[in-house]
Amino acid sequence: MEYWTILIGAVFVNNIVLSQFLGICPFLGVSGKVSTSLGMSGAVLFVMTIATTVTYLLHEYVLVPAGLDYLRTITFILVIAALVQMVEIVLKKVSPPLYQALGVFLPLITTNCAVLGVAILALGLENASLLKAVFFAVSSSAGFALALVVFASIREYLELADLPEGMKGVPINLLVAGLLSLAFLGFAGLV
Amino acid sequence: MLKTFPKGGIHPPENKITSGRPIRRLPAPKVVYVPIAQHIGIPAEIIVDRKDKVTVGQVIARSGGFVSSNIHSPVAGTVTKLDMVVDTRGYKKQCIVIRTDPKDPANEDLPEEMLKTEIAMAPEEIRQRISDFGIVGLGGATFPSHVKLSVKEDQIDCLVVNGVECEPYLTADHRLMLEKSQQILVGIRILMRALGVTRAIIGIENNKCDAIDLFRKEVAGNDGIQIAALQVKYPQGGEKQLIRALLGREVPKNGLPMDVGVVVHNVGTVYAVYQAVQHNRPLTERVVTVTGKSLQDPSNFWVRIGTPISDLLEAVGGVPENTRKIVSGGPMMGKALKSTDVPVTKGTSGILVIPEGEASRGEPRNCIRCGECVNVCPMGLEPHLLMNLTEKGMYEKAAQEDILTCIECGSCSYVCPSHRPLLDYIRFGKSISRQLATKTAQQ
Amino acid sequence: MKPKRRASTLANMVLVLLAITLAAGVTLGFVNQWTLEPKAAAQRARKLEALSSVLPEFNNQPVDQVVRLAVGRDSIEYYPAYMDDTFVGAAVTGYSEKGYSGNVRIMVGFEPDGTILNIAVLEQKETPGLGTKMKGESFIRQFRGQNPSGFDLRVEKDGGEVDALAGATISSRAFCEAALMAYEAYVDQQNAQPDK
Amino acid sequence: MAQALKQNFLKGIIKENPVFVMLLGMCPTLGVTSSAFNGLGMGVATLFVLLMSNIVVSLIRSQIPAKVRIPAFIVIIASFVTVVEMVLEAYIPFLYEQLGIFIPLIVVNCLILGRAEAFAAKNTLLDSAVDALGMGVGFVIALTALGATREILGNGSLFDLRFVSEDASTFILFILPPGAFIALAYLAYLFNRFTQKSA
Amino acid sequence: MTDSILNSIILLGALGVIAALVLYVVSKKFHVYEDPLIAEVEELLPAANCAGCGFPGCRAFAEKLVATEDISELFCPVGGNEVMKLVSETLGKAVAEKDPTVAVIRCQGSCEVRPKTSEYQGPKSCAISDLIYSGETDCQYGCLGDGDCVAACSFDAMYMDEATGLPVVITDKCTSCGMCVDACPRNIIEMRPKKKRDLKIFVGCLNEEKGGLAKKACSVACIGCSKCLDVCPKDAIVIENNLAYIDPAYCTLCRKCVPVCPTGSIIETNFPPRKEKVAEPTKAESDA
Amino acid sequence: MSDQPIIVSASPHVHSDRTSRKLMFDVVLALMPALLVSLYVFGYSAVITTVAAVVSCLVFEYLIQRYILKTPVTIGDGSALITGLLLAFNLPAGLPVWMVIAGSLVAIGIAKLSFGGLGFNVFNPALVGRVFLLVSFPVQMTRWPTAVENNTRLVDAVTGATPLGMIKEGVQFGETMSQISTRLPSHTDMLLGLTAGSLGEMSALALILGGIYLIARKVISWHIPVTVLATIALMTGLFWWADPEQFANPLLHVLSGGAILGAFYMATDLVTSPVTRKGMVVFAIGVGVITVVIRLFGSYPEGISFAILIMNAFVPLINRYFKPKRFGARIKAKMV
Amino acid sequence: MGSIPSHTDVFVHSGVVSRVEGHSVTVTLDQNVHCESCRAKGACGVSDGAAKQIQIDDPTKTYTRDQPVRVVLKKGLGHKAVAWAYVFPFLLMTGTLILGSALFEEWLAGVLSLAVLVPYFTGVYALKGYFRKTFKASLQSL
Ligand SMILES: Cc1cc2nc3c(=O)[nH]c(=O)nc-3n(C[C@H](O)[C@H](O)[C@H](O)COP(=O)(O)O)c2cc1C
Ligand SMILES: Cc1cc2nc3c(=O)[nH]c(=O)nc-3n(C[C@H](O)[C@H](O)[C@H](O)COP(=O)(O)O)c2cc1C
Ligand SMILES: Cc1cc2nc3c(=O)[nH]c(=O)nc-3n(C[C@H](O)[C@H](O)[C@H](O)COP(=O)(O)O)c2cc1C
Ligand SMILES: Cc1cc2nc3c(=O)[nH]c(=O)nc-3n(C[C@H](O)[C@H](O)[C@H](O)CO)c2cc1C
Ligand code: SF4
Ligand code: SF4
Ligand code: SF4
Ligand code: SF4
Ligand code: FES
Repeated sequence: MEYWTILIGAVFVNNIVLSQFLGICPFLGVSGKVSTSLGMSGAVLFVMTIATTVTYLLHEYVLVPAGLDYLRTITFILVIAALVQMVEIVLKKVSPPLYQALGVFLPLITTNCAVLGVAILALGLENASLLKAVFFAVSSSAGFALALVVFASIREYLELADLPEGMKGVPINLLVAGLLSLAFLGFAGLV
Repeated sequence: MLKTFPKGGIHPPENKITSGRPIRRLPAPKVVYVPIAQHIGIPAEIIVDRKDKVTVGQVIARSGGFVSSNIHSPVAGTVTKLDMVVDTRGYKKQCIVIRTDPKDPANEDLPEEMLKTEIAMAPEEIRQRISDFGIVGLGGATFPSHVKLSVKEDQIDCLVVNGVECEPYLTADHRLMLEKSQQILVGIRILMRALGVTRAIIGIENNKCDAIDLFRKEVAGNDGIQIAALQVKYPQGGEKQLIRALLGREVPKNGLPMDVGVVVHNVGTVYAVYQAVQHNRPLTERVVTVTGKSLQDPSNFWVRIGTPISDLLEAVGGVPENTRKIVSGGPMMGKALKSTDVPVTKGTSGILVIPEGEASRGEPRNCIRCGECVNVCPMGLEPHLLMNLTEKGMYEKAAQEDILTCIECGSCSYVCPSHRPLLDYIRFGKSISRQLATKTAQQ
Repeated sequence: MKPKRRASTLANMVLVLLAITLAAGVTLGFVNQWTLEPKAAAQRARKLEALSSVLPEFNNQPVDQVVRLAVGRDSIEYYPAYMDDTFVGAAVTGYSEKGYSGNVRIMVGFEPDGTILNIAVLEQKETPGLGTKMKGESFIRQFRGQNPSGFDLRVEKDGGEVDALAGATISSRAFCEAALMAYEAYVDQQNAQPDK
Repeated sequence: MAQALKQNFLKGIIKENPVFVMLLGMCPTLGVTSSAFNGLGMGVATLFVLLMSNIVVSLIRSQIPAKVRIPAFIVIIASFVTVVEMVLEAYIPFLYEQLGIFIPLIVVNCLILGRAEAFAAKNTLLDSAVDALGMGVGFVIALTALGATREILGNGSLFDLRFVSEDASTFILFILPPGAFIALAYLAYLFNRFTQKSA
Repeated sequence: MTDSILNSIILLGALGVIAALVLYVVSKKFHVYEDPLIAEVEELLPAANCAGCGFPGCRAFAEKLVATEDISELFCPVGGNEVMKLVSETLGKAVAEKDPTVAVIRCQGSCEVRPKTSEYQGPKSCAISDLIYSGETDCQYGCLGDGDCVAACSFDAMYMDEATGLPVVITDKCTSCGMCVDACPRNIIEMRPKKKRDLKIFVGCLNEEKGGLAKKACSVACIGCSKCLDVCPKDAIVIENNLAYIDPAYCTLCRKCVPVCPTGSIIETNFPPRKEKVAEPTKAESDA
Repeated sequence: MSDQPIIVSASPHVHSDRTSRKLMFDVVLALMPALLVSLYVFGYSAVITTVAAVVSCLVFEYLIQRYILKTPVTIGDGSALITGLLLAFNLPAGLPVWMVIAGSLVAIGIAKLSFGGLGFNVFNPALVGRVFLLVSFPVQMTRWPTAVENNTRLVDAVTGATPLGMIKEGVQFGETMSQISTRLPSHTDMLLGLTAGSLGEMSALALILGGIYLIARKVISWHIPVTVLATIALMTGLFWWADPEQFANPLLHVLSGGAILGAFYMATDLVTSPVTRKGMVVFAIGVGVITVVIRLFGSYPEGISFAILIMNAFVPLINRYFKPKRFGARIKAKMV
Repeated sequence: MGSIPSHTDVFVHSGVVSRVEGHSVTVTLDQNVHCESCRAKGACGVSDGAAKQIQIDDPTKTYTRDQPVRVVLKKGLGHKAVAWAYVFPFLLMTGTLILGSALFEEWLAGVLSLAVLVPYFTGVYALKGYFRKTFKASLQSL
């Protein structure tokens, strides 16, 4: 039940993009193509999971015992940045064709604040455990994916609309995000 | 249940006001203007010169290649000029101008020949004859007919004869079927022999019951020729829809009827084949419906190719005062003319005169995504999307959405409650997509 | 024009990065030391501020005399206040898990006879504009001067006397539950130490 | 020279405004601006980190081998963020609580804002300081404007000064998440219209 | 107490060393070579991304410039000679100098001189109406007036003149990118050398019909009468398909042809007003 | 020939006599029975709310198009009229007029014209307006005047709870359905529209009548309304079957709240619903499921507005994956 | 008419040839193809590997350094690549974590779930041949 709450919460009620405001830059910035956003979602899923696992372990078994809570931000961001690079290196070393296919398909995965944010939020869960933290990361990326894909499809659709001058680009994207977020308020109270 | 194709289609008011009018003959016009590009494919090459004397049926322009066709003089007379004449789009195109010799008896109407049912020619000869005698599809596309007959053995198992005439107003095929039913049946047998098939189906819409009954009576179950009555639905006459309706076969995307073992010919074409094979008459005339609610005397005519449309309009009592639009062809697929100085060509099936009140298009408004266009598109396309993509210059995407499979039936523009000029844009998008496709093919 | 940059040799890279991280480590370590005090002080100050807003004037150190009581899944705090050694009242915290979103935690100041002096909201995550109005004067006002022994600390909908916040009955209910918890704890505390 | 500096400063405010034009640092922009004060606080915190780290990077830029620029930059920014975090907790605890998770996220934000600097690291101390100042001020202005808009519409107040009664109905939506997006959408729209006209 | 400081130093130091090591390995394995010249050249280009150079954008053009040895065929119409000179300096490769050009509209068929003979109902797009038919007038060569060229110009250098129904080029804004030339389905727009003071003389007509027909469709049509050809001292004029064309390569802007045209088909731009009737030959020459 | 120049245009040269304007006015006509019921039930306050919504929608459309966007004014096409009517239908009668106007501004200005006007909006304008008001003014938006008794008074009618509101509250208090149902109005009352609720959602009967008219006129197809209601009935039926003391019966769910109004008039908005029949069914199932989830487990007693808005967001995705079958797309045609 | 060579079922990414060794061409990808709508593309990206390099074998044509090219990849392959690179290892990780949490202490389970990636990627390495065959990209010169 607790896990159910985390899942519904992260995907619908407190969607990390639409109501927690994490990862807005890729959400607004990545091109509005449904297939690309699906691919992005897969990548984010992996990166968030691995990042949360590592940072959680680091926090629980190194920082806290050593009384170094306050180094959370600096260590997390370093670890996350290094991890993202490591994943790339490993992929490139292990299978160049795979790496090459990804390179053509996906925009660069950059460490965005969603990864850091989720890693930090995962520490604050009630009765936190590693499993729960990872589950939270998975749920969050599912929420991210949902928002990203729906949003990408709307943007693809809006490419065909006669938007008013000045609404094009940033404003309409934000407006769609806002109305999406408004619609998602309907899920309030589910958890 | 009458047969029909399953998805899409519309039923506009039929307005077949001339269906009871027998086909009349017009006297040979004083001058004919014979364009050299009357068919799809390579234009023919002129082989006469100024001042040459020509007679009816003489080749005056020779086929320019395989997908091309001979052109024969429709009258006896003198070539006065090799000039330009406006085509249906209003662009000047090369034509041969022939002044009719009023004294030449060949210009008088030939007596009706006796029906000749014996077929003497071998398949190969038939094909050659059809090619030599300038026969192209009279159903609208003017595709050289011999090309369609050049098929591999056993590739085709059925000949479909298109007597649907689904366009509102037009009655040329209908009248032809009533008046020349036996000749058409012979023509069908000729084509069956040329194709080596034992089965043929004539598809006729149910609003031409008299023609259906007549054929049924005359076929009397022999020869492997079937008559199929079809539900009245536009564009039933489109060959892909017709094949689907009659045989349940679906011509694959980007494919041809022969991919599903079928060849489709219009009844007019079949009659022309009969004339060519049995009576040595090349294609120099055709049936044209001159119609319109405002006309005094709308009629069907046997018209010589090259006759100016103005002559035809004269023959029905002149163009009424309130005319705002003149269409060559039917209201759904015809071309609006800028002037009546356009000659009748092999592809002219009708002339439609539209009065003031009905001539203007509605003001286009925003698409409300009602999906009507999607519902009626017989090709399963999304016209509103195709138009939008074209409007925004996203041609690649449009090609991905199969814009090239649109048969330009116009059903979408017909139903759109917002009066969107869907087909205008789709046509444009198709032309660009085709250019893009050839460009990538070249790479 | 362009300044010459150190080459990216392994030694250089390790050394420079090490230097930077060391510097960062030292700085952060020191800043942490330096802010430990103020951080604690800030927390204390906040508590004191809450205390003085709900209590009559006092001159003892209630924070040092705090009594922690385990109630439900969490604990609450009892801060006695004295003016020159006379008991002038106590501030008791109360919480409820039934808030619209998350816990509601309040601090109730009681006069010795149990009359509510004032209430301060310590923690709430209610919806801005709805539940958050529990911090507002017009809501708190109705509790002042009421003694829960004669004032039904339940919202009207549940048969009590508290006029719920419009559109936020749930928050109001949670608030009342927390207030009641505080009152009961106060009464218990008084009974346990009748001298005070 | 002075002219160039001024230009450099102004571009961060208008032409390359990080929020309205560059769409950077959207998370804090949307997340913490439910009131003008929060927006201002976040803006200033970011400005401080950006300015300080740009100065430090610019000072030691010639000492950093190219390959470790990024980690070095991360460490420097993260250190300043941590300082801000601790100082806020100690001295403005109220703001610390309001900004919550978005304080550590300043790292990511500044990393992006300061990327040009990190990447090229070719500017002098003064230039990069001015650049950071411009960007930072642009960020402060945007956040404060957004916070103010949302607070006025959603709460009927500005910097906690109420101008409608506590019980009056205000457009609560604007202090809820959707309101953040919607308000920013229209601010960006106005910004577009305004800059397009003047251009 | 100081433990904490010590710990933090150790932890961060360790992280720093690890990061440095990782990055060292990365830098060995991931060496990226990009010619810095590309970026430099890109800086020089106008960043209009108009594709006037024949490449998808300025970046692609820069790549091409750096990659190819002989760049004398390549030209950025927007930046013109100035930019190409800078590029040449940067790359040390020779560039060809080109006369700056500007778009001209070779049609004068305003509503007044070219009567409408039909009314078009359909999308306001030259490309589409061209596909459907030959235009609202009897001239099948002239401007359709739906403004595709104006829409194609990304520099706001064109507008539709309400009175004439024809597009107008604002010479000063025109960057000679050639987008309008591509957009016009009737090939009415030509890029002509800008010359000094933007002096130009050209035939404002494309009608290839015989004189009478052309004149009937449009009173300022070129009727192919050869009068201009006869007076041109430099043989700059050719007549083909009943239509005159003035080759800018030979034209010396002497203006002799202009007054002899019986239909007024030849357009001169930016010349000072002519003296009454026949101008003195000396005057005309000094203009050249 | 006429003295005006001859007209040239591409084919086709004939057109059906359906126009989008006629479509819109059919919808207005279909809404009339329900409006009449509401006028009877709520009296003056319904008149005020309806007029305020309709007039302000039209005025905002006019002002924004004329002065801000500087595009042709399209208030004559009837769509803003529908938006106004449906917005009013979704508000409690007697909502303060300034709130109605604010809702109209949001509906027309934000949800419709910001996207480029008729046909381009992703979300249903009337519902965006309604939800905006609901979230902003939860108190006023849930103050339902009770029916009939008060229909001649101008202000401050006595308020009562909607059937769904009673259930939600009851369940929160831990009551069982049999306890709650004593307070609920009868099904007949709901059918006729004699309960508390939004202005236009009152009479299921009148709404269905109009809906049938729309289907008969082919303005909408039956797929969306039938699927939405069937999904609601099925899902609530399942829960009810599992525990009738905890969950209300499906008939009640279908008849109460905005289910019928939403299913027939709002989920069917041509612009914001899928284009193909298959897509419509998927969309409608989504609307039904989300509605039930919100009603049974969320904090709002009624969820169809949110459900429709959420599914609106999925429409581009649905249109993308549920395309009509292309003619000849089957790989190899079968031989007969 | 025939079928149209569909140029739309592919992803196209532009780049520059940065090295040529025999038939093996190394292409440095422009980073912003998918970020075209992002205003911050110039400033984006934390990792230093902003310019991705990929190797492609193309025996048919010759390329020169700094030549702008387009890399073309069949569309379905993108998702397949994502699955192999991210989704499968993710599933493996979470699977191990869940299993590990039931059996061992938390930290051990965590470390195990990270460690399991080593054999996974070794496996991927072993499947080199398969990947080479599957993920074929091709080059187009501009
Ligand atoms: C390039 C080309 C080749 C064709 N080849 C054949 C063919 O081999 N057999 C055939 O039956 N029809 C062939 N057709 C004719 C078409 O099937 C069709 O009959 C013609 O385009 C006119 O059809 P419509 O009047 O329905 O538009 C060909 C058409 C084209 C354009
Ligand atoms: C929309 C549409 C409608 C058509 N309607 C008819 C028709 O009613 N009668 C007809 O003979 N051909 C019609 N055609 C042409 C047929 O598709 C086909 O080209 C013709 O029957 C082939 O015969 P032909 O080559 O002898 O002309 C139509 C084509 C299209 C695209
Ligand atoms: C987005 C949202 C936020 C809400 N926030 C609160 C809240 O903070 N406090 C609260 O008591 N009720 C809140 N509610 C309302 C409750 O769900 C419930 O409807 C309300 O408390 C009923 O109280 P009433 O009888 O006073 O209207 C919220 C509802 C929604 C949809
Ligand atoms: C069947 C039908 C239903 C409609 N439903 C709505 C609706 O729910 N809300 C609304 O604002 N407009 C509605 N409209 C009007 C119009 O489609 C709407 O204003 C557009 O969404 C605006 O672009 C409807 C129109 C029709 C024809
Ligand atoms: S898209 Fe083409 S095939 Fe479909 S209805 Fe329109 S014209 Fe006919
Ligand atoms: S029929 Fe017209 S209004 Fe309806 S979807 Fe098609 S284009 Fe749009
Ligand atoms: S007028 Fe033509 S050539 Fe000149 S800038 Fe505009 S599009 Fe380019
Ligand atoms: S010049 Fe060409 S593109 Fe421009 S309006 Fe005339 S026809 Fe159209
Ligand atoms: S600030 Fe950019 S992703 Fe959050």
